[in-house]
Amino acid sequence: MDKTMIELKETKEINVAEIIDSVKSDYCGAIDVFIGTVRDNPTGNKVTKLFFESYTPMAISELEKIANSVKEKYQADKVSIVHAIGDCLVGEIAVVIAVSTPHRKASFDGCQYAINTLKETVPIWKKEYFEDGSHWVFSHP
Amino acid sequence: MDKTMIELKETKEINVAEIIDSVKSDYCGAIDVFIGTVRDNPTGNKVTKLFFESYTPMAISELEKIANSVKEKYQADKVSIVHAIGDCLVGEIAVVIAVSTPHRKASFDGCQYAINTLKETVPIWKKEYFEDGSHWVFSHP
Amino acid sequence: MKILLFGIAKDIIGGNILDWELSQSEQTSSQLLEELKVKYPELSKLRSIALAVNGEHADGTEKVTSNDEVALIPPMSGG
Amino acid sequence: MKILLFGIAKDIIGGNILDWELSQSEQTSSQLLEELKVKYPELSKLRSIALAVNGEHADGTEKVTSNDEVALIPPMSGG
Repeated sequence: MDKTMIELKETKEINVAEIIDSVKSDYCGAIDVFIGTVRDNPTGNKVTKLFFESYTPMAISELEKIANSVKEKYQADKVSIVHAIGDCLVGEIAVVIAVSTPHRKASFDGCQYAINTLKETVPIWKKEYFEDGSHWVFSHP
Repeated sequence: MDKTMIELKETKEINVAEIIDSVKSDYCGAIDVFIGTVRDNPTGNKVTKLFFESYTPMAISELEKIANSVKEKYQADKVSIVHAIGDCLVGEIAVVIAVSTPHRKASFDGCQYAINTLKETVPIWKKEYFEDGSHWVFSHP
Repeated sequence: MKILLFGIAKDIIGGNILDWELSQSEQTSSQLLEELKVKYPELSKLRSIALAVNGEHADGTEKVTSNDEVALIPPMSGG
Repeated sequence: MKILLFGIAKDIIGGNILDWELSQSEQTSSQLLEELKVKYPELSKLRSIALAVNGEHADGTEKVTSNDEVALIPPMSGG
Protein backbone atom coordinates (compact mmCIF):
# COMPACT_ATOMS: atom_id res chain seq x y z
CA MET A 1 0.00 0.00 0.00
CA ASP A 2 1.40 3.38 -0.97
CA LYS A 3 1.12 5.77 1.96
CA THR A 4 3.23 8.54 0.40
CA MET A 5 1.92 12.08 0.82
CA ILE A 6 1.90 15.06 -1.56
CA GLU A 7 -0.08 17.64 0.37
CA LEU A 8 -0.65 21.26 1.31
CA LYS A 9 -2.06 21.71 4.80
CA GLU A 10 -2.06 23.99 7.84
CA THR A 11 1.22 23.88 9.72
CA LYS A 12 -0.46 22.61 12.89
CA GLU A 13 -1.75 19.60 10.91
CA ILE A 14 1.73 18.59 9.70
CA ASN A 15 2.84 15.39 11.46
CA VAL A 16 6.51 14.66 10.79
CA ALA A 17 6.35 11.12 12.20
CA GLU A 18 3.48 10.29 9.84
CA ILE A 19 5.43 11.67 6.87
CA ILE A 20 8.53 9.63 7.76
CA ASP A 21 6.38 6.55 8.22
CA SER A 22 4.89 7.13 4.76
CA VAL A 23 8.26 6.55 3.03
CA LYS A 24 9.46 3.49 4.97
CA SER A 25 10.39 0.56 2.81
CA ASP A 26 11.99 -2.79 3.62
CA TYR A 27 14.32 -2.44 0.65
CA CYS A 28 15.58 1.00 1.68
CA GLY A 29 18.30 1.46 4.28
CA ALA A 30 18.20 5.25 4.22
CA ILE A 31 15.63 7.97 4.77
CA ASP A 32 16.58 11.62 4.54
CA VAL A 33 14.10 14.15 5.88
CA PHE A 34 14.33 17.88 5.37
CA ILE A 35 12.26 20.12 7.63
CA GLY A 36 12.03 23.80 6.82
CA THR A 37 10.90 25.89 9.78
CA VAL A 38 10.09 29.55 10.22
CA ARG A 39 13.25 31.24 11.38
CA ASP A 40 13.45 34.42 13.33
CA ASN A 41 15.78 36.98 11.84
CA PRO A 42 18.75 37.25 14.21
CA THR A 43 19.68 40.68 12.88
CA GLY A 44 17.31 43.38 11.78
CA ASN A 45 13.54 43.13 11.57
CA LYS A 46 11.90 40.64 13.92
CA VAL A 47 9.65 38.20 12.02
CA THR A 48 6.24 37.87 13.63
CA LYS A 49 4.76 35.31 11.20
CA LEU A 50 4.74 34.01 7.65
CA PHE A 51 1.71 33.51 5.45
CA PHE A 52 1.75 31.00 2.59
CA GLU A 53 -0.70 30.95 -0.29
CA SER A 54 -0.76 28.61 -3.26
CA TYR A 55 -2.23 27.98 -6.67
CA THR A 56 -3.27 24.68 -5.22
CA PRO A 57 -3.99 22.28 -8.10
CA MET A 58 -0.85 23.40 -9.93
CA ALA A 59 1.23 23.27 -6.72
CA ILE A 60 0.19 19.66 -6.13
CA SER A 61 0.95 18.80 -9.74
CA GLU A 62 4.42 20.41 -9.54
CA LEU A 63 5.14 18.63 -6.24
CA GLU A 64 4.19 15.32 -7.88
CA LYS A 65 6.58 16.08 -10.74
CA ILE A 66 9.37 16.67 -8.19
CA ALA A 67 8.60 13.40 -6.38
CA ASN A 68 8.70 11.52 -9.69
CA SER A 69 11.98 13.19 -10.67
CA VAL A 70 13.56 12.18 -7.35
CA LYS A 71 12.49 8.58 -7.97
CA GLU A 72 13.96 8.63 -11.48
CA LYS A 73 17.15 10.59 -10.88
CA TYR A 74 18.09 9.16 -7.46
CA GLN A 75 16.49 5.69 -7.53
CA ALA A 76 14.33 6.72 -4.58
CA ASP A 77 11.68 4.21 -3.60
CA LYS A 78 9.26 6.63 -1.90
CA VAL A 79 8.99 10.41 -1.67
CA SER A 80 6.60 12.49 0.44
CA ILE A 81 6.34 16.28 0.38
CA VAL A 82 4.04 18.32 2.64
CA HIS A 83 3.99 22.11 2.52
CA ALA A 84 2.27 24.47 4.95
CA ILE A 85 -0.43 26.85 3.79
CA GLY A 86 -1.81 29.82 5.71
CA ASP A 87 -0.17 31.33 8.79
CA CYS A 88 3.10 29.98 10.22
CA LEU A 89 4.69 31.31 13.40
CA VAL A 90 8.40 31.31 14.27
CA GLY A 91 9.47 27.71 14.98
CA GLU A 92 6.54 26.19 13.08
CA ILE A 93 7.02 23.91 10.09
CA ALA A 94 6.85 25.33 6.55
CA VAL A 95 7.80 22.20 4.60
CA VAL A 96 8.75 18.55 5.13
CA ILE A 97 10.35 16.36 2.46
CA ALA A 98 11.13 12.68 3.10
CA VAL A 99 13.01 10.45 0.65
CA SER A 100 13.80 6.76 1.06
CA THR A 101 16.54 5.09 -0.97
CA PRO A 102 18.46 1.81 -0.79
CA HIS A 103 21.74 3.57 0.07
CA ARG A 104 22.41 6.74 2.00
CA LYS A 105 24.07 9.18 -0.41
CA ALA A 106 21.11 9.13 -2.80
CA SER A 107 18.73 10.01 0.05
CA PHE A 108 20.66 13.22 0.80
CA ASP A 109 21.07 14.12 -2.87
CA GLY A 110 17.43 13.39 -3.70
CA CYS A 111 16.07 15.33 -0.75
CA GLN A 112 18.29 18.34 -1.49
CA TYR A 113 17.26 18.26 -5.16
CA ALA A 114 13.61 18.22 -4.06
CA ILE A 115 13.79 21.30 -1.81
CA ASN A 116 15.89 23.24 -4.33
CA THR A 117 13.45 22.42 -7.14
CA LEU A 118 10.40 23.16 -4.97
CA LYS A 119 11.66 26.71 -4.46
CA GLU A 120 11.99 27.19 -8.23
CA THR A 121 8.89 25.52 -9.66
CA VAL A 122 6.05 25.21 -7.14
CA PRO A 123 3.49 28.04 -7.18
CA ILE A 124 3.52 28.93 -3.50
CA TRP A 125 4.01 32.47 -2.26
CA LYS A 126 5.29 33.54 1.12
CA LYS A 127 4.47 36.82 2.83
CA GLU A 128 6.72 37.86 5.72
CA TYR A 129 5.21 39.89 8.55
CA PHE A 130 7.43 42.09 10.70
CA GLU A 131 6.57 44.30 13.62
CA ASP A 132 6.50 47.27 11.24
CA GLY A 133 4.99 45.85 8.06
CA SER A 134 4.90 42.95 5.62
CA HIS A 135 6.08 41.99 2.15
CA TRP A 136 5.81 39.22 -0.45
CA VAL A 137 9.19 37.46 -0.47
CA PHE A 138 11.42 37.69 -3.58
CA SER A 139 8.91 39.94 -5.38
CA HIS A 140 11.23 42.82 -6.09
CA PRO A 141 14.82 42.78 -7.35
CA MET B 1 17.60 24.42 27.77
CA ASP B 2 19.68 22.03 25.71
CA LYS B 3 17.60 18.95 24.84
CA THR B 4 20.09 17.49 22.34
CA MET B 5 20.69 13.75 22.56
CA ILE B 6 23.86 11.68 22.14
CA GLU B 7 22.68 8.18 23.02
CA LEU B 8 22.85 4.45 22.42
CA LYS B 9 19.57 2.66 23.07
CA GLU B 10 17.39 -0.22 21.98
CA THR B 11 15.80 0.35 18.58
CA LYS B 12 12.28 0.15 20.03
CA GLU B 13 13.14 3.03 22.38
CA ILE B 14 14.24 5.33 19.55
CA ASN B 15 11.68 8.12 19.08
CA VAL B 16 12.34 10.10 15.90
CA ALA B 17 9.90 12.89 16.80
CA GLU B 18 11.69 13.41 20.13
CA ILE B 19 15.07 13.56 18.37
CA ILE B 20 13.82 16.11 15.85
CA ASP B 21 12.29 18.14 18.65
CA SER B 22 15.65 18.11 20.46
CA VAL B 23 17.35 20.15 17.68
CA LYS B 24 14.64 22.76 17.06
CA SER B 25 15.86 26.32 17.32
CA ASP B 26 14.17 29.64 16.59
CA TYR B 27 17.28 30.84 14.77
CA CYS B 28 17.46 27.80 12.47
CA GLY B 29 15.32 27.53 9.35
CA ALA B 30 16.54 24.05 8.42
CA ILE B 31 16.66 20.62 10.03
CA ASP B 32 18.06 17.66 8.17
CA VAL B 33 17.39 14.23 9.62
CA PHE B 34 19.05 11.03 8.48
CA ILE B 35 17.43 7.75 9.48
CA GLY B 36 19.30 4.53 8.81
CA THR B 37 17.06 1.47 8.85
CA VAL B 38 17.71 -2.24 8.56
CA ARG B 39 17.35 -3.14 4.92
CA ASP B 40 16.49 -6.51 3.54
CA ASN B 41 18.86 -7.70 0.86
CA PRO B 42 16.87 -7.71 -2.40
CA THR B 43 19.27 -10.20 -4.00
CA GLY B 44 21.00 -13.07 -2.30
CA ASN B 45 20.84 -13.94 1.38
CA LYS B 46 17.75 -12.78 3.22
CA VAL B 47 18.62 -10.73 6.31
CA THR B 48 16.73 -11.92 9.40
CA LYS B 49 18.16 -9.39 11.87
CA LEU B 50 21.12 -7.24 12.82
CA PHE B 51 22.85 -7.12 16.18
CA PHE B 52 24.80 -4.03 17.29
CA GLU B 53 27.33 -3.96 20.10
CA SER B 54 29.44 -1.04 21.26
CA TYR B 55 32.37 0.01 23.38
CA THR B 56 29.90 2.31 25.03
CA PRO B 57 31.85 5.08 26.81
CA MET B 58 34.16 5.50 23.83
CA ALA B 59 31.23 5.37 21.38
CA ILE B 60 29.49 8.19 23.26
CA SER B 61 32.71 10.20 23.34
CA GLU B 62 33.26 9.73 19.59
CA LEU B 63 29.63 10.67 18.86
CA GLU B 64 30.11 13.85 20.91
CA LYS B 65 33.22 14.67 18.88
CA ILE B 66 31.18 14.30 15.68
CA ALA B 67 28.40 16.55 17.00
CA ASN B 68 30.97 19.20 17.94
CA SER B 69 32.65 18.95 14.53
CA VAL B 70 29.31 19.45 12.79
CA LYS B 71 28.71 22.57 14.89
CA GLU B 72 32.16 23.93 14.02
CA LYS B 73 32.43 22.93 10.37
CA TYR B 74 28.82 23.61 9.32
CA GLN B 75 27.71 26.31 11.80
CA ALA B 76 25.07 23.91 13.09
CA ASP B 77 23.18 25.13 16.13
CA LYS B 78 22.13 21.72 17.50
CA VAL B 79 23.05 18.13 16.69
CA SER B 80 21.52 14.91 18.08
CA ILE B 81 22.72 11.40 17.30
CA VAL B 82 21.03 8.22 18.57
CA HIS B 83 22.30 4.76 17.60
CA ALA B 84 20.59 1.43 18.20
CA ILE B 85 22.22 -1.25 20.31
CA GLY B 86 21.22 -4.92 20.50
CA ASP B 87 18.88 -6.63 18.04
CA CYS B 88 17.34 -4.78 15.09
CA LEU B 89 14.84 -6.36 12.71
CA VAL B 90 14.27 -5.46 9.05
CA GLY B 91 12.58 -2.05 8.89
CA GLU B 92 13.71 -1.03 12.37
CA ILE B 93 15.89 2.01 13.02
CA ALA B 94 19.67 1.62 13.35
CA VAL B 95 20.61 5.29 13.63
CA VAL B 96 19.06 8.78 13.63
CA ILE B 97 21.03 11.99 13.13
CA ALA B 98 19.37 15.41 13.30
CA VAL B 99 21.15 18.68 12.50
CA SER B 100 19.68 22.19 12.69
CA THR B 101 21.29 25.09 10.86
CA PRO B 102 20.24 28.63 9.91
CA HIS B 103 20.21 27.80 6.17
CA ARG B 104 19.41 24.58 4.36
CA LYS B 105 22.56 23.52 2.50
CA ALA B 106 24.60 23.30 5.71
CA SER B 107 22.00 21.00 7.28
CA PHE B 108 22.39 18.46 4.45
CA ASP B 109 26.19 18.74 4.41
CA GLY B 110 26.52 18.52 8.19
CA CYS B 111 24.19 15.54 8.50
CA GLN B 112 25.98 13.67 5.69
CA TYR B 113 29.37 14.43 7.26
CA ALA B 114 28.05 13.06 10.57
CA ILE B 115 26.86 9.69 9.21
CA ASN B 116 30.00 9.25 7.09
CA THR B 117 32.25 10.00 10.08
CA LEU B 118 30.19 7.82 12.43
CA LYS B 119 30.88 4.82 10.19
CA GLU B 120 34.63 5.51 10.35
CA THR B 121 35.27 6.46 13.98
CA VAL B 122 32.57 5.21 16.35
CA PRO B 123 33.29 1.84 18.02
CA ILE B 124 30.06 0.04 17.16
CA TRP B 125 30.02 -3.38 15.52
CA LYS B 126 27.21 -4.88 13.47
CA LYS B 127 26.54 -8.59 13.07
CA GLU B 128 24.28 -9.63 10.21
CA TYR B 129 22.10 -12.71 10.64
CA PHE B 130 20.91 -14.61 7.59
CA GLU B 131 18.72 -17.68 7.32
CA ASP B 132 21.89 -19.77 6.98
CA GLY B 133 24.39 -18.08 9.29
CA SER B 134 25.81 -14.78 10.58
CA HIS B 135 28.91 -12.61 10.26
CA TRP B 136 30.49 -9.47 11.70
CA VAL B 137 30.22 -6.83 8.97
CA PHE B 138 33.40 -5.52 7.30
CA SER B 139 35.62 -7.84 9.36
CA HIS B 140 37.37 -9.56 6.48
CA PRO B 141 38.81 -8.06 3.30
CA MET C 1 -11.78 35.25 -19.54
CA LYS C 2 -10.65 35.13 -15.93
CA ILE C 3 -6.99 35.28 -14.95
CA LEU C 4 -6.04 33.93 -11.51
CA LEU C 5 -3.92 36.22 -9.34
CA PHE C 6 -1.56 35.30 -6.49
CA GLY C 7 0.86 36.97 -4.10
CA ILE C 8 2.00 40.42 -5.10
CA ALA C 9 0.03 40.23 -8.38
CA LYS C 10 -3.14 40.49 -6.28
CA ASP C 11 -1.84 43.69 -4.69
CA ILE C 12 -0.83 45.20 -8.05
CA ILE C 13 -4.02 44.37 -9.94
CA GLY C 14 -6.46 44.18 -7.02
CA GLY C 15 -8.48 41.10 -6.10
CA ASN C 16 -7.98 37.37 -6.68
CA ILE C 17 -9.27 37.25 -10.23
CA LEU C 18 -8.84 39.59 -13.19
CA ASP C 19 -11.60 39.81 -15.81
CA TRP C 20 -9.73 40.12 -19.10
CA GLU C 21 -10.72 40.25 -22.73
CA LEU C 22 -8.24 38.62 -25.12
CA SER C 23 -7.21 40.99 -27.94
CA GLN C 24 -7.51 38.04 -30.38
CA SER C 25 -9.61 34.89 -30.01
CA GLU C 26 -6.35 32.95 -29.92
CA GLN C 27 -2.95 34.35 -29.05
CA THR C 28 0.32 33.10 -27.62
CA SER C 29 0.90 33.24 -23.87
CA SER C 30 3.84 35.62 -24.45
CA GLN C 31 1.58 38.04 -26.32
CA LEU C 32 -0.97 37.87 -23.50
CA LEU C 33 1.72 38.50 -20.90
CA GLU C 34 3.01 41.53 -22.84
CA GLU C 35 -0.50 43.01 -22.95
CA LEU C 36 -0.93 42.45 -19.21
CA LYS C 37 2.38 44.25 -18.58
CA VAL C 38 1.25 47.20 -20.73
CA LYS C 39 -2.00 47.45 -18.77
CA TYR C 40 -0.28 46.94 -15.37
CA PRO C 41 3.25 48.35 -15.69
CA GLU C 42 4.00 47.50 -12.04
CA LEU C 43 4.26 43.85 -13.13
CA SER C 44 7.45 44.68 -15.04
CA LYS C 45 9.10 45.91 -11.86
CA LEU C 46 8.92 42.46 -10.27
CA ARG C 47 11.96 40.20 -10.13
CA SER C 48 10.08 37.94 -12.57
CA ILE C 49 6.56 37.56 -13.94
CA ALA C 50 5.19 34.68 -15.98
CA LEU C 51 1.99 32.86 -16.85
CA ALA C 52 0.71 29.38 -16.18
CA VAL C 53 -1.68 27.92 -18.74
CA ASN C 54 -3.92 25.09 -17.61
CA GLY C 55 -1.80 24.47 -14.54
CA GLU C 56 1.56 24.29 -16.33
CA HIS C 57 4.36 26.86 -16.42
CA ALA C 58 4.04 28.63 -19.78
CA ASP C 59 7.08 28.89 -22.05
CA GLY C 60 5.51 31.65 -24.13
CA THR C 61 4.52 29.58 -27.18
CA GLU C 62 1.23 28.19 -25.85
CA LYS C 63 -1.90 29.18 -27.76
CA VAL C 64 -4.34 30.74 -25.33
CA THR C 65 -8.09 31.01 -25.84
CA SER C 66 -10.79 32.14 -23.44
CA ASN C 67 -11.40 28.48 -22.52
CA ASP C 68 -7.97 28.09 -20.95
CA GLU C 69 -7.21 28.52 -17.27
CA VAL C 70 -4.56 31.22 -17.05
CA ALA C 71 -2.75 32.37 -13.90
CA LEU C 72 -0.20 35.13 -13.34
CA ILE C 73 2.88 33.71 -11.60
CA PRO C 74 4.95 36.29 -9.69
CA PRO C 75 8.27 35.15 -8.12
CA MET C 76 7.59 31.92 -6.23
CA SER C 77 8.80 31.63 -2.64
CA GLY C 78 7.78 28.27 -1.22
CA GLY C 79 9.93 26.26 1.15
CA MET D 1 46.09 -6.09 32.53
CA LYS D 2 42.71 -6.61 30.91
CA ILE D 3 42.11 -5.88 27.23
CA LEU D 4 38.50 -5.29 26.15
CA LEU D 5 37.31 -7.31 23.16
CA PHE D 6 34.49 -6.52 20.72
CA GLY D 7 32.92 -7.94 17.59
CA ILE D 8 35.01 -10.48 15.73
CA ALA D 9 37.93 -10.02 18.17
CA LYS D 10 35.78 -11.81 20.77
CA ASP D 11 35.34 -14.76 18.40
CA ILE D 12 39.05 -14.91 17.58
CA ILE D 13 40.36 -14.60 21.14
CA GLY D 14 37.36 -15.98 23.02
CA GLY D 15 35.40 -14.03 25.65
CA ASN D 16 34.82 -10.35 26.27
CA ILE D 17 38.08 -9.66 28.10
CA LEU D 18 41.63 -10.86 27.53
CA ASP D 19 43.97 -11.21 30.53
CA TRP D 20 47.30 -10.01 29.19
CA GLU D 21 50.73 -9.46 30.69
CA LEU D 22 52.67 -6.56 29.16
CA SER D 23 56.16 -7.64 28.00
CA GLN D 24 57.56 -4.42 29.48
CA SER D 25 56.07 -2.28 32.27
CA GLU D 26 55.65 0.49 29.69
CA GLN D 27 55.50 0.03 25.94
CA THR D 28 54.00 1.78 22.94
CA SER D 29 50.53 0.82 21.75
CA SER D 30 52.02 -0.29 18.42
CA GLN D 31 54.39 -2.70 20.20
CA LEU D 32 51.47 -4.10 22.20
CA LEU D 33 49.39 -4.53 19.05
CA GLU D 34 52.24 -6.38 17.32
CA GLU D 35 52.55 -8.77 20.26
CA LEU D 36 48.81 -9.42 20.22
CA LYS D 37 48.98 -10.19 16.48
CA VAL D 38 51.84 -12.66 17.09
CA LYS D 39 49.84 -14.43 19.78
CA TYR D 40 46.57 -14.33 17.75
CA PRO D 41 47.56 -14.45 14.06
CA GLU D 42 43.90 -14.45 12.98
CA LEU D 43 43.82 -10.74 13.93
CA SER D 44 46.14 -10.00 10.98
CA LYS D 45 43.62 -11.47 8.55
CA LEU D 46 41.03 -8.80 9.42
CA ARG D 47 40.44 -5.84 7.15
CA SER D 48 41.92 -3.71 9.93
CA ILE D 49 42.85 -4.08 13.60
CA ALA D 50 43.80 -1.30 16.00
CA LEU D 51 43.82 -0.39 19.67
CA ALA D 52 42.02 2.20 21.73
CA VAL D 53 43.85 3.49 24.80
CA ASN D 54 41.74 5.09 27.53
CA GLY D 55 38.80 5.46 25.17
CA GLU D 56 40.69 7.16 22.32
CA HIS D 57 41.76 5.70 18.99
CA ALA D 58 45.46 4.89 19.35
CA ASP D 59 47.92 6.20 16.76
CA GLY D 60 50.63 3.74 17.86
CA THR D 61 52.81 6.17 19.82
CA GLU D 62 50.87 6.07 23.12
CA LYS D 63 52.77 4.72 26.14
CA VAL D 64 50.75 1.85 27.61
CA THR D 65 51.06 0.61 31.20
CA SER D 66 48.92 -1.89 33.06
CA ASN D 67 46.88 0.99 34.50
CA ASP D 68 45.54 2.00 31.09
CA GLU D 69 42.22 0.85 29.65
CA VAL D 70 43.04 -0.85 26.37
CA ALA D 71 40.54 -2.21 23.83
CA LEU D 72 41.04 -4.08 20.57
CA ILE D 73 39.18 -2.32 17.75
CA PRO D 74 38.32 -4.54 14.78
CA PRO D 75 36.72 -2.92 11.70
CA MET D 76 33.87 -0.71 12.91
CA SER D 77 30.47 -1.02 11.27
CA GLY D 78 28.01 1.31 12.94
CA GLY D 79 25.31 3.16 11.06
